[in-house]
Amino acid sequence: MADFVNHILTLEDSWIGYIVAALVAAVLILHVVAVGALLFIWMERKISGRIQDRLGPTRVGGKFGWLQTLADGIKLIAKEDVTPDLADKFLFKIAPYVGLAASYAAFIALPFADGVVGQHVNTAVFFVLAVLGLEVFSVILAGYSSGSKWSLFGAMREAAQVVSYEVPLGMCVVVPVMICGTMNLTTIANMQAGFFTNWLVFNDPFTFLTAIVYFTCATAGVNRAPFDLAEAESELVAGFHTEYSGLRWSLFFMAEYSSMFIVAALASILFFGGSHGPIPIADVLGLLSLDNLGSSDPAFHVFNEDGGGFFASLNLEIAIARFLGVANLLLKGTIGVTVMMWVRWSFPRLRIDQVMTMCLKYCVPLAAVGFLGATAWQALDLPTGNSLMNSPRYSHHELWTADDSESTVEEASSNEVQTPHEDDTHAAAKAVELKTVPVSVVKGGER
Amino acid sequence: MDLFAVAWPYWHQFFFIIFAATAVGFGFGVLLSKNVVRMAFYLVLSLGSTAGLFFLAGAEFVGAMQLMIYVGGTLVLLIFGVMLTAQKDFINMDTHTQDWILATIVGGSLLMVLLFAAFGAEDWNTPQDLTDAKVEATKEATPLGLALTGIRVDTLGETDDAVQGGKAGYLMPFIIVSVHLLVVLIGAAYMARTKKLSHATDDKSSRAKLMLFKMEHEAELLEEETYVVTHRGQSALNPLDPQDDEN
Amino acid sequence: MLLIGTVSVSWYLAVGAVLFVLGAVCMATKRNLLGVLMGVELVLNGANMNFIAFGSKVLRPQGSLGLDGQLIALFVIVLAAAEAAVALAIALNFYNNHNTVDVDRANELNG
Amino acid sequence: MSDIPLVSELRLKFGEGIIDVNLEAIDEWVEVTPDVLVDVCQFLKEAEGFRFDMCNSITVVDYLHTDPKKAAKVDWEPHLEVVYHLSSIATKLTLVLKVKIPRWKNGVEGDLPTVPSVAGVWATADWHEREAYDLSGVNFLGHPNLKRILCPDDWEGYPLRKDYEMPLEYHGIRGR
Amino acid sequence: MASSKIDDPRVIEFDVRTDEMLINMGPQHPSTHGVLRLVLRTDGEVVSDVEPHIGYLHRCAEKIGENLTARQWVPYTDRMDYLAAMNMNLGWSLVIEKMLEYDLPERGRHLRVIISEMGRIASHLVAMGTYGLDLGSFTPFLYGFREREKILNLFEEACGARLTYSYLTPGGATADLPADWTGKCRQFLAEFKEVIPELHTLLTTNSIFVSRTAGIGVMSAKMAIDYGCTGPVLRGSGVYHDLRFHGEERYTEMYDGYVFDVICADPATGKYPESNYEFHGDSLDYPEIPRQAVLGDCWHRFYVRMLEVVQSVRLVEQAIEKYEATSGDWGTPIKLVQKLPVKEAYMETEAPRGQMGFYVVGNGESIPWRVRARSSSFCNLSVTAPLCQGILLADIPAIVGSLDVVMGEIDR
Repeated sequence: MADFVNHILTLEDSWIGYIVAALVAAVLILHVVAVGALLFIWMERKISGRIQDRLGPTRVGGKFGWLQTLADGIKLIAKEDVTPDLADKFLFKIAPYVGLAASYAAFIALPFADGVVGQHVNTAVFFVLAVLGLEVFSVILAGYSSGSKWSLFGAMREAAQVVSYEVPLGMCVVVPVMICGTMNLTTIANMQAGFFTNWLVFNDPFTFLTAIVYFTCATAGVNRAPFDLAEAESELVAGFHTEYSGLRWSLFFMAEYSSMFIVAALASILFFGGSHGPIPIADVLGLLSLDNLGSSDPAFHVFNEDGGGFFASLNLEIAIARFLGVANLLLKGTIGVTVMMWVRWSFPRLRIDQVMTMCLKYCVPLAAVGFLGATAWQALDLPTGNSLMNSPRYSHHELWTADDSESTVEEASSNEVQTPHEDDTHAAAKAVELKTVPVSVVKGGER
Repeated sequence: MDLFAVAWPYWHQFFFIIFAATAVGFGFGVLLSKNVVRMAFYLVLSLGSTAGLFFLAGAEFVGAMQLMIYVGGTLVLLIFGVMLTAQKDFINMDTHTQDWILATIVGGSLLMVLLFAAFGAEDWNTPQDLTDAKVEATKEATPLGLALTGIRVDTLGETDDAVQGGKAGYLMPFIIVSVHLLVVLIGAAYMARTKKLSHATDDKSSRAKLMLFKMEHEAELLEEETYVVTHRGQSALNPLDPQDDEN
Repeated sequence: MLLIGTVSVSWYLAVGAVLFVLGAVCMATKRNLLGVLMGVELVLNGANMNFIAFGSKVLRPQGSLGLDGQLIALFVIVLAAAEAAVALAIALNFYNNHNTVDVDRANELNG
Repeated sequence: MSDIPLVSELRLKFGEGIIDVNLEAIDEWVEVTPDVLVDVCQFLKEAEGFRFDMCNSITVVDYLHTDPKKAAKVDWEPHLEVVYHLSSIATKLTLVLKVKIPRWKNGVEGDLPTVPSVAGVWATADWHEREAYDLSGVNFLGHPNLKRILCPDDWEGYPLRKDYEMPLEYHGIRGR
Repeated sequence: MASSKIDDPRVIEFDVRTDEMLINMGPQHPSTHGVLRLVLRTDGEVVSDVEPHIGYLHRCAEKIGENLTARQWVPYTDRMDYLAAMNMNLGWSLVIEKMLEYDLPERGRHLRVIISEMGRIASHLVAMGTYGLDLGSFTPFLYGFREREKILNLFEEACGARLTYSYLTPGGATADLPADWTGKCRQFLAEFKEVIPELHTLLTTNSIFVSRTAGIGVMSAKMAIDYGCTGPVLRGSGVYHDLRFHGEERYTEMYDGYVFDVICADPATGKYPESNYEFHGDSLDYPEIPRQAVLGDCWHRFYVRMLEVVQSVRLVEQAIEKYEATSGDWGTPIKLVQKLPVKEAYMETEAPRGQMGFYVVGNGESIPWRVRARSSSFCNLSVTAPLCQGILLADIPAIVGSLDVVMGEIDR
């Protein structure tokens, strides 16, 4: 992208290109966050309305009340920004931004389609989870600095809940990472290309279980009903944002909705094929062959640098394929968000001890079972979803890595098996680990 | 157009300056802030920037772990601690002036030594050509994971048996650390607990109940109190009367 | 120099050194037990910075520690978590017994 | 609906404590002295075959004509009547107890008349007595927590007294 | 903490030491049903002590009653339990009629059954919906209100008002029902019966709902009686007591010839009466009692209300038939300045929230000497403090919501 901008501006490797590219990416992601939040809030109102046998917003912006949220946003901006007397003013003011920044930053590593990503991060899975986990600080700071006991209650609840649910969440995320042998979200998504049987959720029964546990924990992790203890209005008034008003209050909501989207999109990447639909349309139409996914060859870039102007250098087929991918991911993420809304408007709220019990007694053991089961499934080389349908699982080179990295691992494993060991138990442990961890990487190409 | 023609290596530098400045700046914030909650907040930002530096240095996995475990776990724990002990008196605590003076002198000289060491070695201070650094940041998560299970991918090419034997992997430390973590968590949970009084009785308030309890057991408590005083020195407190702290 | 030259390992070491010293001073001056704990975290991070810098192939392709640097940094992070848990337990215990978190009051072992 | 046997049993047990019994009224009532009230209530609650286990309501009726012309026409002296409506879930019977007390203790205005509290007999009497104290100004002796319940703590006067006058002002709010 | 040499019975658990907090729940709080204020003493999430503070809606209706005639005070009864104003009207009407020894014509009797039972349905629907709201489920509230609106439409046709009706007055009602009213009412009942299983699905049998309410706020029958709890709160504890069966004759004769059940679990077996009520050819089975539920807990109080709705539907159906079979007078409202005898009368009726009692003292004038309203919610709320000890903060809305209090009635 940066190169392309420089190329258009006929500059050689200038910082202008980087700045423009960064700005474009940032603004695009900002739109996903802001417009996404607007859209999701509108959706939430409409969906809740339909669930509750009423219409929801109908007036602003035409027939379906499209612009209702925008109108409310303008109203919120115009509202007075109240800071309570007892508040720790500095922290009170900065807390909403911390939350928004955290959920915004997580988008950096989220690939919307093959190659359409803010920044390629090799450990994208953990990066997204880690950055999302930082959102808890915003809640703690807001709760502490408000100087209200209800806020403090909400903050403590949120802190306890989020920290506990990160454990099963991490365990669930490890399963796709283990099967694909990489923490790179783009590669994980690309390895599920093809028919929907390639999706990891259908890989084996344990991944199916893990997907369900992941979604439950993700709902709890972003504080959505029935786990929205931190802002349980019937108990804590509004929890941590009791004392907030106006724009700052709406920032909390933007953060909430965008993190909802992130966890839903992460679910779709990890388990539901990411940017690859149930049928490989781009492949069928001949736009982009599945074999060329993730290729670092400039021929498969949206913009090829040797062209002249904008349109001349646009690689239309690839662009359409990428666009389809982005649409796919957005659609899947939106479906995930819709499910969360559906759950929210159907169920009562759990109690705090029940939320904790749920995490420790059900989610953690289930995630552990899922992890062990999926490991065993891989190790025993049992038939998986893609082998049942006889649709191959593609292995792909990562866009930004040296091409020989794959072979390094392969070589490593083969070498390692032959290496003699003095300690038998040591060797046994290694053998087991060897079978589980790199196996999919090694065999990736064959399946 | 010379000004525009600054290429990739300088971006490394650009981000290095940003992250280093925030890390050090908020580190100073931790040092200078009196409010313990703000200290915790500054520490979060400082450690977050440090994670940024890790990313910059190519250690992506460690950076993500820093964010996840350190910032997302340890510091939340720390803030819990702050909140559990957050009484008015302890939120803001002044440091004695003599402490400041002493610490500045000692710390300053230590800093001089460290900086001298850091820039002293020629090998460390040789700027590298970072043009290809972006590509070089390879998949390190898999070798790291393998190393933790005792398989060193990066030393496979090593022909020298001694070197390869010396780099046998980190399975043992990994297991030790795991067990250590488990033991520590159980121990910490055991240590932190305390006897708690039940308030779920029909008395109107537990304060009143404490008074009642004290009245009933005055003699025994008196005895206990003297016991406490003789063994605890001046800071001794009656366990049932926890308000007379003079800070 | 920093603006024109390129970043070398030394610069990372310098940041680590500053963080280390800040942490050490923090440990020395803070009276709040949790403040001292935060100082410890800073010190550990300063040390970690060195490991990462020495282990980075980006900064120093030849002669870097390689994976070992990163692995040790990982262990430090994990141990810091354990350390924080224990220290927090001590702090809470101290608070329970003495009703304060002022470390200057922890003088009962004085002769 | 209370039966004659109950009345005779009460008379036998409490003698002088039972002042009056009216079986012709719409709801038959028994008037007792304040001294025996708690004992009578305890007895009624436990009496075999009656078991008045629920105290439905406690009402204070203020008998006072503020208009001297009307006061001259009536045959009663100014007084308060504390009326206890009892019923039984076990036997489905109902009974009304009455206690007559002076409007002010020893005739000193502002000194609340006293009645022993029956909160120890029926827990529900706790709030009912607080309400009676709050609105009608009766001091229930032995009540565990006798303070105003509906009016604010710093309210002056007892609104359901016939001679009560709304204050002109309460914390800057116009009263009348 | 130094090890205590005294064997302290109060030391019950080991935990991180936390400090007590005193917090105000209300009077402006989403789940206190208006302006109830609860002062909580909490230790973390555990509530050790609750003290309800009431009176924020106090307007001394009893004092107002001493300055108005009996007929004029009817609108003030509307404003007590504003969610079941018809039943309030009924209670006041009956006590004045008792005092005046006035007997209602039969048509008026059936009219009152229709109206008061419809009022009960409407009230229980709000109770159901707001209880869902208290537990964080929004949708049942809207479902409940949708049905309630239909009842309010019917009431509006009958008397012109939707909230404060002043329809039933001492002596009868202000007007007869409109010509095609019973047909519309029948249609509503037919529609409503379809909805009842939906409501059960949404809340009664929902596992989260069950885990939030079952075993919470358990109140023994003895405690319920001792604290003067009445209505569904009392019956939820397994006490077989319904004034429509066991009340004064003047009230129970209103229900002469009607067939319906008192919804109350048998304490011995824990079973509710069999549902012998049918519609669409299927018997309307009550949902199963969950394993975790204990007699007298929040779940049972809620369940009793849900089943009572079905009984009210039965009653209204019968009443419509009886009403249509009779003709003639529906009762003549008393004069605005009807003189009251020098007597006193007390009467309780079974309002949706419990026994609503009115006490009147007459002195020969048209203005009563003393008026007293015994509020069911007032007594039901008094049990909050003993119920809410040693529970979690989140249980407070569950318990207060299951008591289903209306502040207008408590503060009067």
